[in-house]
Order: sequence, then C-alpha cells, then structure tokens
Amino acid sequence: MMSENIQEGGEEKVEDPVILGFKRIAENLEKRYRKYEEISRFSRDITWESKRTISLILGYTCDKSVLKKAENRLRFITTNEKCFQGLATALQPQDKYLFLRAYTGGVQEFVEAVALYNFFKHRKILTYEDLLSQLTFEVTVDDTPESQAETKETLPNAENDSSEIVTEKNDKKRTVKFALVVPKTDFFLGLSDVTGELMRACGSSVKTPDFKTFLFESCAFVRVLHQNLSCISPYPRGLSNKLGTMKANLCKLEMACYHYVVDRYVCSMNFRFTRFSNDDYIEGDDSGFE
Amino acid sequence: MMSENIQEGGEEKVEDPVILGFKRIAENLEKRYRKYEEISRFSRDITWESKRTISLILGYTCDKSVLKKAENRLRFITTNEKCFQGLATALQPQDKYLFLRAYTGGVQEFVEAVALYNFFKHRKILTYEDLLSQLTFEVTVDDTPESQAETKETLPNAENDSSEIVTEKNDKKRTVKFALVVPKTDFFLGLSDVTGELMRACGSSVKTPDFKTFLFESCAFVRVLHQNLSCISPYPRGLSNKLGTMKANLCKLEMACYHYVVDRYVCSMNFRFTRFSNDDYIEGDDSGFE
Amino acid sequence: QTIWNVIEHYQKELDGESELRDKIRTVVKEIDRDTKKINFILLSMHAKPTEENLKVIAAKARKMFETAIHTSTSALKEAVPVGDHYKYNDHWRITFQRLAFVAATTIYLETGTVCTLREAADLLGIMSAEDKESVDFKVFLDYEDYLVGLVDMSAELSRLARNCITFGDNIAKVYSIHECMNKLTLGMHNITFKNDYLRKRYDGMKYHVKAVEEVIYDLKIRGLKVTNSNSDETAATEPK
Amino acid sequence: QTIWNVIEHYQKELDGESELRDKIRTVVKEIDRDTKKINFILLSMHAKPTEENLKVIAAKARKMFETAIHTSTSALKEAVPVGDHYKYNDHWRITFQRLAFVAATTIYLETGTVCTLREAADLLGIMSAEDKESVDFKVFLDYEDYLVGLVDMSAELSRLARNCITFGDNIAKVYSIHECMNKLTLGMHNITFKNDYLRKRYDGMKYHVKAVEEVIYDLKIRGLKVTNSNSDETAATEPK
Amino acid sequence: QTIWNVIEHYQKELDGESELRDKIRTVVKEIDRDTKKINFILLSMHAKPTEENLKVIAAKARKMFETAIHTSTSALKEAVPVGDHYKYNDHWRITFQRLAFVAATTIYLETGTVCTLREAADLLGIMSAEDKESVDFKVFLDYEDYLVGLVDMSAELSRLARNCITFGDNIAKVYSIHECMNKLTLGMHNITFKNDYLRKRYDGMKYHVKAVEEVIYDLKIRGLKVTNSNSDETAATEPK
Amino acid sequence: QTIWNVIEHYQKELDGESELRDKIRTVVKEIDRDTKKINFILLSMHAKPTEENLKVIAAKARKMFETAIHTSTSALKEAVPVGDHYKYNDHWRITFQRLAFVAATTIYLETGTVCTLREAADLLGIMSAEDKESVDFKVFLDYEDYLVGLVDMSAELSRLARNCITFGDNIAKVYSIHECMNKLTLGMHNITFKNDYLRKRYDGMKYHVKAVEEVIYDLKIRGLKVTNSNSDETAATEPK
Amino acid sequence: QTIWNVIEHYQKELDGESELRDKIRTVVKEIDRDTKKINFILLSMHAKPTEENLKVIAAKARKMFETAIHTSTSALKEAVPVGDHYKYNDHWRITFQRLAFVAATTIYLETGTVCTLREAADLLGIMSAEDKESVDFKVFLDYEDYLVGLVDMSAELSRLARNCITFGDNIAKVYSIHECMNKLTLGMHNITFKNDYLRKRYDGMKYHVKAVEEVIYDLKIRGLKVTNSNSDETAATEPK
Amino acid sequence: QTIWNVIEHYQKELDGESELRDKIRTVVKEIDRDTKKINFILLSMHAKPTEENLKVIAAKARKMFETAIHTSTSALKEAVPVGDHYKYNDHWRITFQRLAFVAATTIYLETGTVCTLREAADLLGIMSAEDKESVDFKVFLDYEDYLVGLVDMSAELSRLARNCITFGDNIAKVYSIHECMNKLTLGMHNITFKNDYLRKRYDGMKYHVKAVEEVIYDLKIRGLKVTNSNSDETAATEPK
Ligand SMILES: [Mn+2]
Ligand SMILES: [Mn+2]
Repeated sequence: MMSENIQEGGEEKVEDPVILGFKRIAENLEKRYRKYEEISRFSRDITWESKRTISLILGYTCDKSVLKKAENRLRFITTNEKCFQGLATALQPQDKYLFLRAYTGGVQEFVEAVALYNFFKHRKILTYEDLLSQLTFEVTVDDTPESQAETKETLPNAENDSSEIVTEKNDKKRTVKFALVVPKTDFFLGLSDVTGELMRACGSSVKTPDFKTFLFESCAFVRVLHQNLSCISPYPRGLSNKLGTMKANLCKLEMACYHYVVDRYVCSMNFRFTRFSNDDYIEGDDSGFE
Repeated sequence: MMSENIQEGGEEKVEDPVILGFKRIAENLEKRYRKYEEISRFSRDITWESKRTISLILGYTCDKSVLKKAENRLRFITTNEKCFQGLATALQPQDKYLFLRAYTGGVQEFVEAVALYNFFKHRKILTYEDLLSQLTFEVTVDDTPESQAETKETLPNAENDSSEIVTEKNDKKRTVKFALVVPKTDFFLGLSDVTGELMRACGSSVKTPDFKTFLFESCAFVRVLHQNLSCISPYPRGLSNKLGTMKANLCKLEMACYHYVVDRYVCSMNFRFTRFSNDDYIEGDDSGFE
Repeated sequence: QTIWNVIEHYQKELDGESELRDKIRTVVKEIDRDTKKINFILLSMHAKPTEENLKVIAAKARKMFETAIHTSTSALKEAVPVGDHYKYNDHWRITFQRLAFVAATTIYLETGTVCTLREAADLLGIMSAEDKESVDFKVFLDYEDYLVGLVDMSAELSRLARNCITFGDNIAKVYSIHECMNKLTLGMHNITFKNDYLRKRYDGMKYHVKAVEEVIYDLKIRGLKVTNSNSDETAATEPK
Repeated sequence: QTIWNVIEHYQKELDGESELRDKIRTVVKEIDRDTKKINFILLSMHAKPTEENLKVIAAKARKMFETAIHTSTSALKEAVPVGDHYKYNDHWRITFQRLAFVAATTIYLETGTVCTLREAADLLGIMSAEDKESVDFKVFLDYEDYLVGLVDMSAELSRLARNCITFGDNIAKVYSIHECMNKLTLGMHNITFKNDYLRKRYDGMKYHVKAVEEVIYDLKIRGLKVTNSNSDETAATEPK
Repeated sequence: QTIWNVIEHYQKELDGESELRDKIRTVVKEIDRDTKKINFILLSMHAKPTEENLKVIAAKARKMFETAIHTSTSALKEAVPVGDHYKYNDHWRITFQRLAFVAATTIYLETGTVCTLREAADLLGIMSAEDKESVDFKVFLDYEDYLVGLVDMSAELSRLARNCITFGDNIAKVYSIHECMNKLTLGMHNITFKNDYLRKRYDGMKYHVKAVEEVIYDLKIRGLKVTNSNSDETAATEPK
Repeated sequence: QTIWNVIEHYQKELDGESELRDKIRTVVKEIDRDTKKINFILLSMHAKPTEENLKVIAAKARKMFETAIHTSTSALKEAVPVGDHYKYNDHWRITFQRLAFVAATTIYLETGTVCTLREAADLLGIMSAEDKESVDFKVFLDYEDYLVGLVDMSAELSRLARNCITFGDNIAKVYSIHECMNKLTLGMHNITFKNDYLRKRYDGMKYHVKAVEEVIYDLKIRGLKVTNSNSDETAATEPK
Repeated sequence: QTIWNVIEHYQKELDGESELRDKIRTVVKEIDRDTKKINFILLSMHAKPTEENLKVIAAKARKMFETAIHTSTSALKEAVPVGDHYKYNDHWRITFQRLAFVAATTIYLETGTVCTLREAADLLGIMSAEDKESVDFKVFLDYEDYLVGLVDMSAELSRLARNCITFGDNIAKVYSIHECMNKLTLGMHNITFKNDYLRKRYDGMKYHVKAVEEVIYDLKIRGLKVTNSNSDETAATEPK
Repeated sequence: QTIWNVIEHYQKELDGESELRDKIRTVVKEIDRDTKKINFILLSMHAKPTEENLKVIAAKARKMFETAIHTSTSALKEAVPVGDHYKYNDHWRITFQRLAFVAATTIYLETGTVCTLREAADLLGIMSAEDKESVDFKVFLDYEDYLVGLVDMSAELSRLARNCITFGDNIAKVYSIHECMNKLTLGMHNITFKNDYLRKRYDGMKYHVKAVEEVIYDLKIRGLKVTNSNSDETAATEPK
C-alpha cells in the first residue's frame, strides 16, 4: 500500500510456478498485515471516543445538558469515517473473525458507552437488538472493474451474520447496507463494564432530586445483571473476571443504598425500628469534648 | 482532533478560574494522548517497512540486485510522509522524551535495517554519525498566525539535541531542518539486532564466490561488537538481554566458520595436521553396509 | 571513527547520565524529607481544627515551602538540563504528587479555595506544565501530578470536615470544605481518564465527597447552624 | 425482550457453539491420528531410501490421504459453518501444519518438486487460502500453515539426503533434494516475517540447507557421480 | 514381552483414562450448571431479605439439590472408580467448593446455623471426608472444599446483613449473621492450613466480620433495636 | 588441595546448614502455634470489651507468653549460632511480626499505652535490636518486626473501638484508643522506610485512625458522653 | 456433631499427612543420592567405551541397584499407604524418572536392547504399572516415568555413539545404538501423549537419532567398517 | 524510654545502614567495571587462540587483577563490618560470580588446570569460604559463587575449543580443554545443590562437554591429530 511508490525496477523473466506461488503468498500476507493495522487503528479511535463519551455522561449530575451532547457524540462514532463507518468499510465480511481481535476492544468500549447513555436516558438496559440497529452501515462500493475482486464477496450471507442489502445501483457505484457482527460475548463484556460506571455515577454528588431513585434503580439494574450473568455455564473467556468486578461494584452500590437508608431515612421512613431513648440524641450537645 | 466536528452547543457563561483550569488541562491531556497515538502509528509503519527491507536484503545471496532496491526503500522510509518525515513533523523537540517510548521501536528497527544494508554494501559497521545524517529532515512550517503557537518552540536547542536551522523563509511558510534525536542506547540496541540477521545471512546458501570472506568478516564484526559492548558498565536497560542473544549469534557464526574450516579446507589448507592414514579413506568404499 | 571510539563515547555519556541521576536522586530525597515535614505540620490540623489554628498551621507550612522547598527545587532545576524533564521525571514524579498535595492543602487552609495549577507550581517554586512551552523548560509541575495532589487533598479534607465537628466546633469550615469539594468534582468531570493510576485515585474521591455530605446532612438534621453567620455563602452548596 | 431472554439466548448460543467445538475436536483428533499414521509410513523412507522404495512409500501415503484424510476433512468441512474458518481454526491449526508437512513430503517423493499451496490443499481435500475468496469458504489451508509444512519438510529432506548415502546409495536423490531446497530458500526470501512461530521455524531451515550442501561437498571431494546419469539436470544446482 | 507390548498397554490405559475423564467432565459440567442455578435462586435473597422470603428461597434451593444435584452426583459416583478420588478430583474440586458454598448458605437460611461437613455432604448426596475410611471411597466432600464453601458463605452473609437493613427491615437477621460468623471465624482460627489458597481466603474473612460489626454498630449508635428484643441471646456471640 | 577437596568441604557445609534449618523450622512451627493460641485469647476482646474483661484477657495472654513462648524462644536462641541472625531470620520473620503484634496488644490492654521495643522483646523472652550490639547476638526482635506488630495492633484497636460502643458501652476506651493511635501514627510519620512492606502497612494505618475518628464523631454528634469523665486527659491527643 | 468436631478431625488428618510426607521426603532424598551415584558410574562409559569396559560398568551399576536402591525402595513401599500412590507420587516422580533412566541404560549396556517396563521395575525393586491392578498397589513405576527414562537414555546413547568412535574404536556399538534408537522412536511414534512434558521430550529424540545417523554417515563416506562384521543384523533397523 | 526513642534509634540505624550500602554499591560498581575490562581482555582469546597468544592474554588479565581488582576488593573489605557478609552480600554476589569466572579462566590459561577455591580467592585478593571461620570474617568468596564461575568458564572453554581449530590451529588445546571439563563435570556431579540457579547452570554444562567431544570426534574421524602426539595422556580423561 505505502511502498507501492517505490520503483523496484522491472524484472520480467518467466518464473517457476512455485516461486510465483511464494510471491503471491508474500503479497497476500502483507495485505493481511496492513489490514490488521488499519482495523486496529479504527478500534483504538472508537475506544478513545467512547471513553470520552462515558466521561461526558458521568458529568450528568452537574450538568443535565450532557445527554444531548453524548447522543451527538455516539452518532459521531457510528458515522465518522475514522470510527465505525471506516471500520465497516475496511472490514470484508469473510474476514470478520480473522480481524476480530483487532476491533473487539473498540466494540466493547462502544457498547459500554451506548448502554450507559441508555440507562441515563431511559433508565433501562440496552438490548442486543438496539445495539445491532446502531451498527448497521451504508457502504458505498465502487463497482469499477479493478475493485470488482474486492466487492464480489460481499454477497448476502447466512443469518445472524453480516448481511447486506443492495439498496441503490448506478452505473459505477452502489450503496450497500450491512450490519457489523458483534459477538454476544463482547456485548455482555461491554455491558458488564457499565456497572463500574454506574458505581462511579452513584458515588458522586447527591444533589439531584431524583438521586434516590437513580441510586436504587442502578443498584437493582446491576443486581439483576449480575444475578443473571452468573448463571451462564461455563463462563466464556473473560466473563469470570468481569463478574468479580461487577460483584464488587454491586457491593459498593448496595453500600450506598444502605447508607442512604440508615443515615437519612431511618427516622422518617415507616420502619418498625424503635429507638432506645428519646430525641435527646438528635439535638446534639455541642459541649463537653473540647 | 476528530471530534471537533461535533456540535456541542454553545454555553458561554463566565466560569470559575479553577474550572477553566481543569478544562484547559483536559484539553492538553487529550492533545497529548492523540499525539502519542499519532507517533505510535508512524513508529509502527517504520518498523514494518524496515522489516521488509531487512527481509529484502537477506535475499542478497540469491539476487544481487536487491541492494539497489533496499537503498530505495531506506530512502523511502526516511522521506515518506507516513514514516520518518511524518514523525519528524509531528514531534516537537520539547516532547522528544515524552513520546520516546512511542517511537523508539521504529527507530531501533530502522537502525537495524540501515546497519544491515551498510554491512552488505560496504562490509563495515554503521557509525552513529552516518545514522544521524540520514535522520535529518526538512520540515515545512506554516507561519500563519493560528499555528504560531505550535511553531515558536522549535528554536535551536542545546547541542546533541534536535537542532534546526532555518533555511528558507517566504511570507507564510518556512522550511526548517532538524535532526531527530536517537539515544545512543537505541542505536546500540538496533545494532545488536543486526548480528541476528548476519547469523541468518551466513546460514543460507554458500554459492556466492565471496562467501568465505563474507562469513569470516561477519564473524569478526559480531565478535568485535560483542567484545566491545560487553565492556559497558553498568549495562543500560535492555542491553544485557541483547548481549546474550548476540553471543548466541556469535557462537553460531563461529560454528559456521569452524565447519567451513574442518569440512572444506582441512586438506587443502596449509595446516600442520597430519592424517592417520592414507587416501584410502577419501575414495569411499560404496559397498558393505546395505 | 571506530566502534571502539563510539563505545567509549557511549560509556562516557552513560557515566555522565548516571552521575546526573545520582545528583537528582539526592536532591529529590531532600525534597521528599521536607515534604514529609510539611505534611507533619498539616496533620496537626485534625487535632484542633479551629479557624485560627488552621491559619497558624498554613502559615507554618508556607514558610517551609518558601525556605526549604524553594531551595531544593532550585537545586533540582539547576541539575536537570533544558528539555530533559521527561527523561528524568520518573525520579520525582511521586514526590511531586505529594508536594502538590501539601501545596494544595496549604493554599486551601489559607484561602478556602482550590488552587490552580499555576498557584501550586508557584508555591513549589517551579514552572507549571501550562507554561513549559513559552521558555526553555526544565522541571515543571505536570498536569497529572497536580490532579493526584488534588485528589489526595480531598481525602484529607473529608477527614478534616468530620474532625471540625468533633474537635473544633468549626461548622463553617464544613460548609467551606463541601463547596470546595463540589468544585473539585465539577472540575474533574472534564477529564477523560485512561485506566491508570489517576483514575483509580479519582474513583476513591467520591467516597470523600460523600463523607462530607453526610456530615452536612447530620448538621442539617440536627438543625445546627454556623455561629459566625457566613451561612449565606455556604447555603448555596447545601444539599436540597 | 428482557435481559433474561437475552441471556437465555446467549446460553443457547454458547451451548450450540460448545457442541460444535466438541464435534470439531473429535474430527480433528481423527485427522491427527491419521496424520501420524501417514508420517509413520513416511518415516520408513530413512531406513532404505532407494528410488523404488521411496515411490512405494509415497504411493502408500497418497492412498491414506485419498481415503482416511479426505473422509475426515470432509467431515470437518461439514461441521464448520460458512465463513467461520477463523473463528474455530485454533482447533486445527497445528494439525493442518503437520498435514501440510506430510502432504508436501508425499508430493516431493512422487514428483521431486516442491508442491504449490493448491496442490497441497488438493491432497488434503480442502480449499486453499488463495481460493477462499471465490466461493463461500469453510475450511481451507492457510498460507502460514502451508509454509510451516514446507519448512518441516526441509528438515526431513536434509535427514533423507544423508541417509540416501548411508542406507540407499541413492546419489541422484541428494542432488534432487539440493535443488528442491534451493528453490524453497529462494521462495521463502520473498516473505517478510514477523517475529513469530514461522520465523523461528524458518531460522532453523538454513541448517538443513547447509547439511545437504555438506553431503554434496563430500560427494564432490570424493568424486562420486550419479550412476544413472541424470546428472545433467542436477548439475545446474551444484555449488560452484 | 517387548517394549511394543508395554506401549500397547500404555496406550490402552491412556485411552481408558481419557474416556473416563471425558465422562467425568460431562457430569461435572452438568453439576456446575445446576450449582449456578441454585446460586441464582440464592442471590435473590439480597433483593428482599425478609424472614419469610429467605425461607421460601431456601426451600426452592433445597428442592434443586434433592432433584438435580442428587442425580448428577450419583452419576459422578458411578463414573469414578473406587479409590481414584485423588487422581481425578481436580476435575470437580472448584465445582465442589461452589457446591459447598450454596449448600452451606441454603442450610444457614433454613436453620440459622453453620452446617457441619456431614450435613453439607448429605445435601450434596455424597459422602463426607470424615466417612471416607469406612467404605470403599469414591467421591466425597473434602475438608478443604467444605471450608472454602464456608468462607465464601461468610462473604455472602456479610453482604446479606447490610441488605437486611436496606431492603428487608430485618434487624434480627443481622444479629443472627453476626453470631454465625463469629462461630465460623473462631472455629477456623487455629487450623494450620497446608493450603495457601484457603489460608488467604480465611485471612479475608476478618473483613466480612468487621463489615457485620459495622452494621451492628450503626444500629446501636442510632438506637435501633429488634422489636422482639432477642438482643440478650445474640449478645453472647462466643461459640458454644 | 584440589577441586575435589573444595567440593567435599562445600558438601559438608551444605549438610550442616540443612540440618540446622530443619531444627529452626521445627521450633518456629511451635512458636507459630502458640502465637495463634494467644491471638485466639485476644480475639475474645471484641465480644465484650468492658474494662474488667479486657484486663482478664490480657492476664491470660501474659501467662501464655511467660510459659509457652518463653520456652520456645529459648529453644530458638539455643539453636541459632552467634552472629547468624541475618542468615536465618527469614525463617522466623513473619512469626516474630505476629508475635510482636500479640505482645503489643497484650501490653496495650494492660497499660493503655504503646509498648516500647524493649518491653515487647521482654515479653517475648528475647533481646531487642537496641541491645544487639552489647553481647554476642543471636536472636532478637528487629525494629521492623516490632513496627509491623504495632501497625497490626492499630488495625485491631480500630475494630475494638467500634465494638467498645456496640458490645461494651465502654466509651472511655474509644478515647484511649484514639490517643494511642495518634501517638503511633505521628511517631512513625517521619521514618524513611527502607522496607516497602512496612511502608505500605503504615500507609494503611490512616484508615484505622479515620475509623476511630468516625466513632468519636458519632459520639459527639449524638451527644454521648464518657461516664467516668476522663475526657480532660484524652482531649489532648497530641503526642507528648 | 458441630463444626468444632469437623475441624478437629481435619486438623488430625492434616497432622498425619504432614508427618507422612516428611517420612517420604527423607526416603526419596536417599534414593536420589543413590541414583546420582549410579549415574556417576555410568558416566564413565563415555571416557573409554570399549565393549569390555561397558560390561564392567554395567555390572557395577547393577550391584548398586541390588543393594542400595532395593533397600530404599523397600522403605518407600513401607511408608506409603495402599492406594495412595497418586496422592503422594509428586514426591518421587522426578526421582523415579531418573531412576528409570539409569536402569534402562544399565540394561542396555548389559544386553544391547531396550528394556521393558517390567525389567526396569524389577531392577528398581518395585512393581510395574502393568501389574498394579493385581495386588493392593502402593508404589510402582508408572508408564510415563519409564518412557521419560527411555528418552533420557536415547540422549545419552547418542553421545555414547560418537564417543565410541572417538575414544573406543567401537564401531559395532554405533550400529547397535542406531538400531536400538530406531526401535524406540518408532515404538513411541503413535502414542497420543496426554503428558505435554513427555511429548516435548519425545520430540527432542529425533535430534539424537539424527546425531547417530550422522556418525554412521561419516563411517560410510569414509569407508570405515565394522571389524566383527555383524553388519547383516544391524542393516535391519526396522522394528520387528 | 518511649516509642519516640525507639524510632529515633531505628532511624539512626537505618541512616547508618543506608550510608554503608551506598559505599558498598560504589565499590562494587568499580569492581564490576574492572571485571568487565578483564573479561574484554580474555574475550580476545577467541580471535587467535594460539598457545603464545593465550599466555599473553592471561598475563594481561593477571596484571589487572593484581592492580585494579586488589585495590577495590581491599576497599570493599574495609567498608563491610566484621560478620556482616551475609547481610550485604546481595550487593556483590553477581559481581563476584563474574569475577570468579574471569579468575578461573585466567588461571586455566596460565596453568591448563581448574583452579581451587583458594587460588581463585587469592587472585581476587580476598579470603575463601574455607577460611572464613578462622578469623573475623568480612568479605569472602563463597562456594556457590566460585562454582558458578567454574560453570561459566566451561561454557567459554567449549567455545574456545572450537575456535582453537578454526582460528588457532591449536589441536593440543582441545584435548586439554576436554580433560579440564571432564574433571569439572565429574567433580560437581554428586553435589546436592540447595541452590536452584546453580543446579540449572550445572545441568547446562553437559551441552558444553558434548560440544567439545564433537570437536574431538571431528578431529578423529578426519584423522587429524596433534603432532607432538600427547594423545596418550589425554585419552585418560578421568579425574585423578
Ligand atoms: Mn469503563
Ligand atoms: Mn531483526
């Protein structure tokens, strides 16, 4: 790709088929390497932009307008040429597993960002279908003869796979729609990370009026997610660790709920607690210790 | 850089200096992160192109014309916008140590390639000065007001550092010459890797007429390098391991020399060896074992 | 030029660098010791956190900065060559974080506000990372180190808030601390963290914020009021 | 759609995948066993490497390919869904490398030349990586596995060359092996290796080339000649 | 008898063992799945830890033990040959630890006490290590696995204690948990663990005890107490 | 003298050392077991931390020291050759740290103060590091091990403080603990630790101090008072 | 029965097991030392590998087996309880592999053939894995340890082959070694190793075979001949 | 005496020790540099290993020992207090191993024999471990470090043996090296290493012995021999 520019000089003798085979292999391996690099770059950019979005959403307690900004940013990540749009264009459907390791990090971080946004916005959990609907792209394919070899494999594929529908076709270019493949495991790993961000969000200021519901809903959300994911057997690679972290987050959220109840509502709520003694304890005695 | 495109909506209230300070810090840290990514990419491309060049040079025994091609490729690596030229442009002198870890891998691999080329071409060791002379770049700087902030730091600096000389200046652009900093440690680590490639080169076919001198000169080169580098005290980070590998390569080269002497020249050379018995042993007896 | 010459030069360069590192290490050890001393001074704030006492403590700390610390940071600036901050900063990174912490705490005790990067750097007698571009830079206070210092301060302030009630009857300070930590939280929300050391420290901050909020809640429930009636300012920051 | 449904689907998907992997593992174990059997057949070439014997051995090996291996690679192709080669190829990667090795050796014994990727894939009864684009691809012989197979063959051939002298009096074969390994070296020079498994294996190849050259040298020094006078072809490849 | 016979025997043994391990693996996978299902049932105790609800949960869990688990542990006992517990127990060790954990938790919810090894083993449908000498032993619940289960339970119970206040208004349970955990901690205190893993886990238990003590402290400092005033009994937290 | 003699001498030395280490290991195991027993006695302080009970517990612990521990430390002193403390102290280092912890806790319960190194060493029946120069030194209590013991005690005391409220209605003890821990923290603040382990442990101490401060805060905010009104002394929490 | 009883039983079991392991460790150390001594005897074969000398060496080694080794393996059999081979064999596994190696080498020197598992076990004075089912099994020589011993022997024999030329003028032995190693390699070729360690060792064997083939090649190309002309038998290097 | 005094003493001790370690580090760095210089001298033996040249090289090396090394080991002896060898020897252990290596190599080049521990220690200007009991011991050459040095030497000598043929035409030296390495291998064979590092290094030695045996084999098979026909003596490679 890069070094095509180099003038390597023409040596056009007829060569042994074995040697020619080696040359073809060398070319193909190099193409593969460069593609891997390219896809890694998209993934890293997606990761970083998703992280920024998460950071933005966490400012919600201070500034409600961030949700609108976050929505824009998420749209940016899916549509920008340096993020998913570029990744989708670069990735041929038949190579999805070959390059999966190169882009799985970006996808997971993006799932985390989308799911966090979803919880803040709608107070509910992101579904797999919602995610997939956001990761469907229109790719413009150049049908000129030179690139024919590259486009002809993008034929409709098996179900649950990257499928594409030809929507439009003019003489030389056509627009093709296809959905990026996200393994469910990646979906759940990304979703697991949301619990960490919720833990962070619930830790911050208690000033918002709906803080109590937010706190208890977060806690319930994380509890349900943890309880259900614990049920998977056997745990796929990576899930076991995430479950550990998730449980730690859950405990922290429960601790926050506990303190909320014990410290704040113990008197006013309709508890059947009784006090040892009277209100003397509430109106503190400011003297006697210093 | 990327997400500048996003419309984040204008909120223009006068803010607390502390909060403004945080915003500035956030911006600077993000700029730093993106620069690190950018420089890592240049480094990775340089690494790959250098590896390809090394691979090309190792084909020398089969095809003498490769040296010319290798020279072109090395020039390509230093001048291309995606390799060193781009790296030099992206790297501000004051950040050289901040981003050193991001580009040290590329520099080392490039040193390896240049030094290998040098040994094949001139049968001598690459000097540090030769290397530096190849890593001096002309950078065109845009002096329009917006970018003034970025260019003003590129002033002539302390000796042995990235220095630059203003060569040309028209109204808005000027061309600036500056040398990339290569720590000597990186130079020697790259040079150490050459011994591995020489070991590889000497292992391959013995068909070239000057093979014997090449083998013995390689062996001497590696021995001298190893003997001298062993003297450094204390070993800088990374050198100790390289010395171990280098010694293994040296032993393999010595083994090749040994076999060359014992197997090939033992009879014809002017050794003071004597044979146990006569030439009966040379004219083999083809029967008796099967 | 033979390889032997190159290696000889290389050895000389390494020796020079090694000597320089020794010098830096000595100076940094000095700074470290002084930082500990300042911190020791500051620690006494928890025992009797009345307003007057806090001012006295801050003054003592500032004096240490202006004598001991300035002397040793000057020595450091002298030792480190121009442009080599990032080459050697592993030596002082942790020390500078602690230094930023004591500086921020000192300034808070003096002014009741969060100091800026430049203010912290000034107290340390060095440049700030924001100014490193403008002149030949040597040693400066980097962004991350300043932020770590602030996070560490928030832990100390949340402890102070509680002790203001227990040992100092200094209710006004609690509200001031609350405001200060709110500002800190607001400010930190702008940073996009990588999964690094700073992020871990920052994650702990919310507990400190919460601890202060709990003290405020306790005060409110019990109807306690600031005696010296500076409640107007602080009212803005009370939880509703 | 609740989370419970999603997770139920997920579990079902995992179960399906796990079942599929079990199936693949069983088939691959089968292939593995057959590969070992073919290798066992090939190993006997060292004991008596006369031309006739080598042909007999190659024929036996090919028969095993065309019966046992074709059957089990067919089963593998059936098991793996379209497009999922790279999802599951960890299961058969090493096995395919060994298979490529025995295939290449078999073809060498038959024809005296290095087989192409397609020829090797044909003998295995699967597609080659070069053809994977043209149709819905399932299991195929990947570039790297083919190359590892060739490198392994070179080790075996260098051993064979020596044994051709010791146990087979088959001088012509030594020259043929020499030519074949030269071609291999020439071809491999086009590949840019990463520092991976293949590179390590390739590094070992030069010793095998050298070992063959030493045998040739020994023959030359002693003036031995090929008896059945096919020296014309081989002459081209002798070291000068 | 030659080496060929030996290798034949060896291969036969290998094949038999490999088949056996496959069988064991399948059964253990089944147990693992059921264990996780029981755990799923138990985890819902945190959401609403009222006394009635806890009893309902325990009943559901017990039913799973008596149907699913008993069936699969029977299959395991059938599969493993007499005397080979120690040869194969790596396959089920971790699963049994988790099983011991869910069994101990179930029994605690039922009875409010720490179960004995025999009680836990009974619920699992297998023998206990205490009885392994008396008959031809196959699969049994080992001491360590039982103890790991108890330690895991104590972590879960300390979490439950907090949730009893937050979500269950169940103060009495907190005191019961405190008593139970004290008994456990003191009981295990004097063991000289040979097993480093267990020792580390045990060391972590003190944090769980402390967490429960904090809940009780919070109740006390706020003057909250159980209405049916069984605080007298629970005060005696020493093991009997 | 040849290399054979050298190796013979070496083997003899190896054998002697190996035997000695076996002996030391046996004695240390004994000490370990007794330390655990004393710790078990001390643990019961949390269940009912009234002043009288704490004295009773301390007396029981002291008796164990003066019988069991003194016997086994004597055996250790006999086993270790003069001057070889540093060669073998890896064997007892951790045990001595735990021993220092139980000794310091015992003395605290007896006197309400932090014990000195000599006091701790006396209770263990060995020399202190301060006296190691004066006689032919064998086994002694090293500074670091003593300090690790004190840090461990502070963790235990912070737990005790809370339980003094919950289970003992012993408010005076809380203030005493606060004072004691303040003294400890400030005392150790300026040490330039060479030992990373100790530094980390010391860093953790601030959490324990904070926990005690929280208890005192709770007492203050809720207006609880010390009954025997020794608040005058305890108010002065600064180290003297 | 309470948890206290369970823990008491557990502690008792732990103590018993720990004592047993100490006993086993002592015996195994003894065996280890004797194995080294036998190996020392065998090592002298490289210095002067004439046929007579090799016989003398083998006789000396056998005597050591029948006295020292038989005594200590008897002690081991006494120590290990029936059926606990697999629980404790980690203690002697490596020692038994080395023992199998010296036994196989001794028998090779005596008979020129590869010994069977039973022959090796007999020389060690223990049962073989083939007979473990027939009686209450305690300690026996396992298949893998026997095979590891054979692989180690092949490394030693390839060294011996070269030294037979250099120091012994014993050409016949080279052919005998070649035959023996061929038999071994082919015999083990089809095993589906479960043991990764053994597989790796086996993979290394091909280098030893190749080394012997190189010696034979050298003999052939230089026309050296076996004096006692037993070339007829050795030509048949295929396994029978 | 209070805890403050203890900590003061401790700090004093820490400071003293820290200063001492700095001093030792400086001296050891010096020794390291000189050791490398001697190694530089010795490494040139591979380029032209004629007998005369080897003697010249050894003489140069010895001179360095007697000037540079003796000076710096004297400084080390002065710095380290009596009896503290084991407390500080981590600082010089690796350096002393390398020093033992260069000393042993120097003496081999001079005398053609393996040096004893005392000879090595003498060349270093320090005491040997054999004499450490007789006087107040400070710094000495320990058994293990000496043995590591010998093992390293054997690696270097096996390399030298090959180069003696390639670059030095020095066949006699090959036989001398063979004898020397045999003596070394057999001497160390029966040690029961406590030190895993040394054991692993010793295990590697057999490859070096084998490498030298290969050179001798090559000489023999090609009928090369030493002109002054001292092959009779060298045949007896057993240690005397
Ligand atoms: Mn995250
Ligand atoms: Mn390289």
